Amino acid sequence: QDKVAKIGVLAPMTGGAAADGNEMVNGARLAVEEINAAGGIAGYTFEVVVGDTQDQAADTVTSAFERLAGDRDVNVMMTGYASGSNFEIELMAEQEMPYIISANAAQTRDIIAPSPDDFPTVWSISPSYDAYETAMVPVIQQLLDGGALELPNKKVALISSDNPYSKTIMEGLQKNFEEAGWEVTSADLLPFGEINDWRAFLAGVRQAAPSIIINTDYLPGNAATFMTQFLEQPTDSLVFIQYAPSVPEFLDLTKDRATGVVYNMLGGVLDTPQNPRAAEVVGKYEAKYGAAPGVYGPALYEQVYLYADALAKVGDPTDRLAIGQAIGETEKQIAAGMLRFDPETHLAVQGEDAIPIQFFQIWDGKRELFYPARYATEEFQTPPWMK
Amino acid sequence: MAQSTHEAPLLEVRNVERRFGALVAVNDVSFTVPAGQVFGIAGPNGSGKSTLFNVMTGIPFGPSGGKVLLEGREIQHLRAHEISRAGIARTFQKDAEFATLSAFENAYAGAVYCAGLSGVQARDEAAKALDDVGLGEERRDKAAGDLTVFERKQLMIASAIAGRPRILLLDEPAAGLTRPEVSALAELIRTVNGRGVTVLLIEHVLPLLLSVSQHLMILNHGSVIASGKPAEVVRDPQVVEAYLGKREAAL
Amino acid sequence: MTMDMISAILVSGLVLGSVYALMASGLSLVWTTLGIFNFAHGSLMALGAYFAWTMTDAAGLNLWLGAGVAIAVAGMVGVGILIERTVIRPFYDDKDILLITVMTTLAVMIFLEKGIQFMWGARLKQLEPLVPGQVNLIGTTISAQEALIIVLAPLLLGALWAFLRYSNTGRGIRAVGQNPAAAKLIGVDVSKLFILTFALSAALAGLTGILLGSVRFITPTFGAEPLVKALIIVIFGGLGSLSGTIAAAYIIGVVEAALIFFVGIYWAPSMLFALLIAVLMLRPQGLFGKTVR
Amino acid sequence: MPVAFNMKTLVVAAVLILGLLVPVFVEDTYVRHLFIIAFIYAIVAASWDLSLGYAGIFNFGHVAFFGIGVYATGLCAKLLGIDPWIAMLIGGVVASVAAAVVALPVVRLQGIYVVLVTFAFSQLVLQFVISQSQITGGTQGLVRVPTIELFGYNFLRDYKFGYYYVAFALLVLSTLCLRFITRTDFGLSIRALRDNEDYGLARGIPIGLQRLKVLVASAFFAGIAGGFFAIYLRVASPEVFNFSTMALILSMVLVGGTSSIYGPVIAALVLTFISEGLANVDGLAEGRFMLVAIAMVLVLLFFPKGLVSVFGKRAGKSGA
Amino acid sequence: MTNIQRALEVENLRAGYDAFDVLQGMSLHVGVGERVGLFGPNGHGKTTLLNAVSKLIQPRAGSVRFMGESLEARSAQEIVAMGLVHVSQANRMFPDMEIMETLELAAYTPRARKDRKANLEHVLELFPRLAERRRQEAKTLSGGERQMLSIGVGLMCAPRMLMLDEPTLGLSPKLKDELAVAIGKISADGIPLLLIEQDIAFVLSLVDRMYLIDHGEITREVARGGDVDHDEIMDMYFGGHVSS
Ligand SMILES: Nc1ncnc2c1ncn2[C@@H]1O[C@H](COP(=O)(O)OP(=O)(O)OP(=O)(O)O)[C@@H](O)[C@H]1O
Ligand SMILES: Nc1ncnc2c1ncn2[C@@H]1O[C@H](COP(=O)(O)OP(=O)(O)OP(=O)(O)O)[C@@H](O)[C@H]1O
Ligand SMILES: [Mg+2]
Ligand SMILES: [Mg+2]
Repeated sequence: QDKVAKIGVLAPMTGGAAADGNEMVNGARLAVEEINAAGGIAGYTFEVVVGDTQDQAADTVTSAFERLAGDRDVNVMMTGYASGSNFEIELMAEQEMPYIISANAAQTRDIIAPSPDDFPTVWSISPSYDAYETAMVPVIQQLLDGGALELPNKKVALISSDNPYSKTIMEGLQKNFEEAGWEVTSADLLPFGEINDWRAFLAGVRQAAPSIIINTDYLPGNAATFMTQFLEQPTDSLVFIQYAPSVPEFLDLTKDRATGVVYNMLGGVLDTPQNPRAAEVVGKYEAKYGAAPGVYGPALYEQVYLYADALAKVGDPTDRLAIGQAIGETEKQIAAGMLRFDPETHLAVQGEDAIPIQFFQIWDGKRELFYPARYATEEFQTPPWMK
Repeated sequence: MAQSTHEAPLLEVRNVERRFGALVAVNDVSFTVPAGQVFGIAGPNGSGKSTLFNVMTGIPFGPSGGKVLLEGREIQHLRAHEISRAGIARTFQKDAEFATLSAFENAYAGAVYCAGLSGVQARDEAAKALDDVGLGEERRDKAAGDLTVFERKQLMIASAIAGRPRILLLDEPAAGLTRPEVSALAELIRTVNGRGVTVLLIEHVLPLLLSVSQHLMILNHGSVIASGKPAEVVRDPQVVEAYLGKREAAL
Repeated sequence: MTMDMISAILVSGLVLGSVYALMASGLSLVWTTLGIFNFAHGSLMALGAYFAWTMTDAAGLNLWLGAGVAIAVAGMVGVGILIERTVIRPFYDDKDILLITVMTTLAVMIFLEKGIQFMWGARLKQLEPLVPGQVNLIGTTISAQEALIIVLAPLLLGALWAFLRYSNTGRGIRAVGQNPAAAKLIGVDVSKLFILTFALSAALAGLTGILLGSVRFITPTFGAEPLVKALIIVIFGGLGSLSGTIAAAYIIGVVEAALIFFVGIYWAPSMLFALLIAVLMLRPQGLFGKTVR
Repeated sequence: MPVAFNMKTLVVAAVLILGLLVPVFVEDTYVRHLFIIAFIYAIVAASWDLSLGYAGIFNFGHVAFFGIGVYATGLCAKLLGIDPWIAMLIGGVVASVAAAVVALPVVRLQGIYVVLVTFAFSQLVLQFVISQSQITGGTQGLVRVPTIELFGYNFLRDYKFGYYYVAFALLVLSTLCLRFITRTDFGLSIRALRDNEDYGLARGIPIGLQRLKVLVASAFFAGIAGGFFAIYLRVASPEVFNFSTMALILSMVLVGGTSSIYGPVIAALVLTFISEGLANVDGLAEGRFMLVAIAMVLVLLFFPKGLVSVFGKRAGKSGA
Repeated sequence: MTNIQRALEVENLRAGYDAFDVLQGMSLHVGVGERVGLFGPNGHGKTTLLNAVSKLIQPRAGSVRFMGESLEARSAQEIVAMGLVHVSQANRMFPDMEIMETLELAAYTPRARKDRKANLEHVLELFPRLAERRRQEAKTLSGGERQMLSIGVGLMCAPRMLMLDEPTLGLSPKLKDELAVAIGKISADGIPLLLIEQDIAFVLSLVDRMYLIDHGEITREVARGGDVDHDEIMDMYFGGHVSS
């Protein structure tokens, strides 16, 4: 029982993204403690070692990787995200290191899809982000058809910050809206980073009076500022914000100002009676750390369990290829839904029966899931600022 | 003494003017300096002497009007370092040296960038210049900033002559020196002049000014009020009134 | 251009300018007096905000907001003095003081930034606004807190300017910066003034943080962007002149707001920088700096 | 003097041999990696010392030259398919060209105003890189940059053995070049201008031209280092322009000791290893940066001329 | 009460820079109402003496008393406040400050502030050039003008004793004369004077007594009207090679 299998967690522990990093490590530690308390796996107890990716610069990520890789007992690595480009996937592949990653699915796919066999040990528990671009129009149409939502016109204003995630989504949305016969009144790009002044954009919005405003910038601080400034002189529009409202502090920061905001989530926690796993994970996390987790706590928690399952199957942590293969064969209900991997892209499979895209509306400080209907916890309501 | 026989005088300053806002620091000043002369300049404080040197060398600014001619060639439009290379080396009223460079390097810099020498030639020139001013071997590796007042004055002249200038502009070199040092400086200026370098000398220390100058020009409020043989100029009542005061005149 | 646009630009510009002016004047004060750039100034701003946050929020003492602010500012004075004592004072006589203190204040910046993260965590925080609600200013709606900044900044800066200009101590501060030895010889207590300016500057930074901490979100690196702007403003305004600094802050604030409006947020920073370079080409001594020599 | 000279040669030779032997004794990829990163930063820091320390130009855009090297090389190698070795060289040249552009305003400005322009320049470069995302990858960066190859040798093999020697060779070469530059007449003239510009003019030194040359020369080495950085890590991403990168390298220059070239090199090694060493200590996420910050202040308290003065008392005033 | 015959009393003062002592135990005194000169070659510690007395540098040993009071525990600014004013050599003043600002600021101590008006008039009368250029910044002044400002600043401090370090540096001959007259007047008002000067004629015209300094030590004391004239001093000091 003395054998140790170390789990390398790449996470930004310092710098701007440290809040995410802490959550990743917390999630991983939570799972490791549980597993160890239950006697470990295949004669191994787990231990988390952290590689600080700081500001995700290439050299610090590589240093963190090398440091972890240099430890003989580290035979798996996992992360929420380690770099903006996911370039470390190649380093992992060179060493046949099992690597479970969560965010930046588009980059993961771009690297892996051309030759998936070169990356037998790398797997992304996030599904393809395509649904972010395609699901929106049908969902809104459904709301309109069902009478839950009434909109004065078919105009939409888009805004994004200049990062691949937000920009790709915005461009995809623009295309889909236009194809569905909507008028896109603006599709502005802002620099990536802290934005303190949305007023110039909002001024334009007031002129065009679109019935939907979509902000794909994902930074919670920016989103909170956006809401505050929007509500200074609100227009009669549905407000959708990408990702940010899922981050715990968004609610603390905006309080009741967030009521009515809509967002969606792929690979987030699927917290619904049909998926009790989610409530369980979130509950454990809250119990231990005293705060609700965002995406990455549960993600890393599940990643550790994926590895544990694979190790239980293979028995030998140093047989990395076998471990990698075992992970790829996973089929399991996790906090985000039903996890299976697509062998072509090594991403989690997306869909209502797999990892679904979920639409939420914030109401009185709570996130209410209103789509897909089979998981819904609450009906969509007209936001308070709309007539 | 090297007497040049050029048609044009070595240096000619024609109607030079420099204004600072309403103040005319140098006002329509003209003079010529034949090669080989020691040309003294004096005048009350703030009469425009240093400014005159400034506009002649372009450091840090050129004239607002007028011309400066070196051997008949206009130079006032040249850039400052080009004027230096054309053969006008100046010193400054406030302490000036490359403080962290050694004394030798100070002189060497002059030899390289002013005279355009390099390698061994530049080293020889720098060494010779230091010999000429009498800065001892043992001081040459010291940082210039660590030298004594007089040594710094020696160095300042050495680095100028290492650049093989034709004209040397000295701005109050004797300020703060003791009498014996002043005499040594006078000797030094004569030696440099003896090698064919024309000298323009601004000075308030009269014994030095009078003992080395062959010509003396007095400025007051930016204008020339007297110019001529030193002995005559100092007797000019206007000069006595504006500049010398009674005691010096009596001496 | 409609009146609405002009008013929106002016109001945004005033908010930005006020924040910049508060930040930059603290930085300028230290530059004027000690001849150094305090790279920790931004972290001091963050620290002030976190102090206030602890006082009003976390301590749960239900303190009156103003008292919290006062205590936070007092804390900043202490921190300022501590920094001056430990990383500035030992290098007074060094002729490379400018470069050395670039290093030591950078070290303080790192120390504070990471220390803040250690103490308060990395998650975003926000202060309760000192004044709640919204205000309509010449046709543009902003939060009352921002209006407060617009009003408070000129008052504070005016007081600071008058203090430097007319009080004996204030004049002493300006003298010390230009020639400490000569200042001593007319009876100025140089050491005391160094501490005073550092404390004053830290307090200004802290206050900026507190004012801004309810408009923006507080993070350990919350002061980084304002610091960079302030640095630029101090240099651009002409070193060593507080009035130049303040004027430059407002000018840059309004220009930035206008740029955001006309070329968009995306290109506004680049345009601003390009503009700065262009102006410096024409006026190498800064916007209000007098010609050197 | 001959004794001192011999001593110095000995030390230099010893360091060289030691440097050559490292990979023989150190088989750990991680440690080798740290050496490589430290060497790269050492080149950037030492070349910065040329403009900042020797010439006294408050150049805050040096890291941008490094970043330009990273991107120029990355783009040439990946998009244009240029041989990575040559792409590295192109990185240096492009950085130099950029430096010449910056020099245009810089030569006209005095002292501290240079900070503004150089800093603004680096922000402009960053903005440019991010905005051209279809070419540069924007904030995400450029991945899968091709790496070097020499006579069929694959550098990805042998646990960075090959990379180590390339980095070491680059460091040795650049240090030699930089030391050489500082000892030439040109090196003398830039130190002279740092001491006193007006006096320099009076001795015929062209200020503008010398500053231009200094910036171009120092940018070249930073650009090459950037090129190797991109080739080695196989990524070009915009974090190289971050303030924290600048703070890190600047601290190497200043803690090492300006006007010495060796100082920044020593500091690059020391700081890299100390901060990574602390990364191995658990629970020191923020603590390690705080400790390093304290250590930097302590070094300056006891050795205001920088780490280099620990090793030799001629520190700070080198040259001929 | 200590002996108030003496305005300034320096005993066994040791001071210097870094590792070495420039002054190796210097003693001298200035009587109340007395004018004393200090003369010696460059770099032999005259300025260092004044710096140590005014606490620009910290003395290493010895004692200094001003008007009977020990200065040991006093800081530079307290010494100025007591009225012991040091006009330092080649002072660059406050480069970015205008002349009038500088002069007004110079009356910094409470005592000086009281006399600000009168002193200002006095200074402007002494140096009319300063009045002409009241708005000019110190850094653009000519060498001599800056020297005037430096002396003016000293006078604005309401001195009860003046220590002047080479005040004639860079002044024109005429201005030197005028300065001599002015200094004479100031000391005639009972303000004791310690004067460092290279222009021996200038010193001799002003002082009652003179110390000769050599390598940081007082080598001789000469009284005016005594049997020593200036050639003799030069001789004694520098050997016979003086020519000018
Ligand atoms: N940049 C400037 N701005 C305004 N006035 C200036 C400037 N430079 C010089 N002056 C003024 O111009 C006049 C001439 O100055 P300059 O330095 O030439 O005098 P000078 O004859 O050398 O005097 P000194 O013998 O005292 O050195 C002075 O009154 C000075 O104050
Ligand atoms: N700041 C300093 N640091 C180190 N040494 C100094 C410093 N100032 C002066 N010295 C040295 O102290 C010695 C005495 O200098 P001091 O200035 O007292 O001489 P002085 O008699 O006033 O000469 P001068 O006539 O040139 O003014 C000189 O050798 C000088 O080099
Ligand atoms: Mg002059
Ligand atoms: Mg002296």
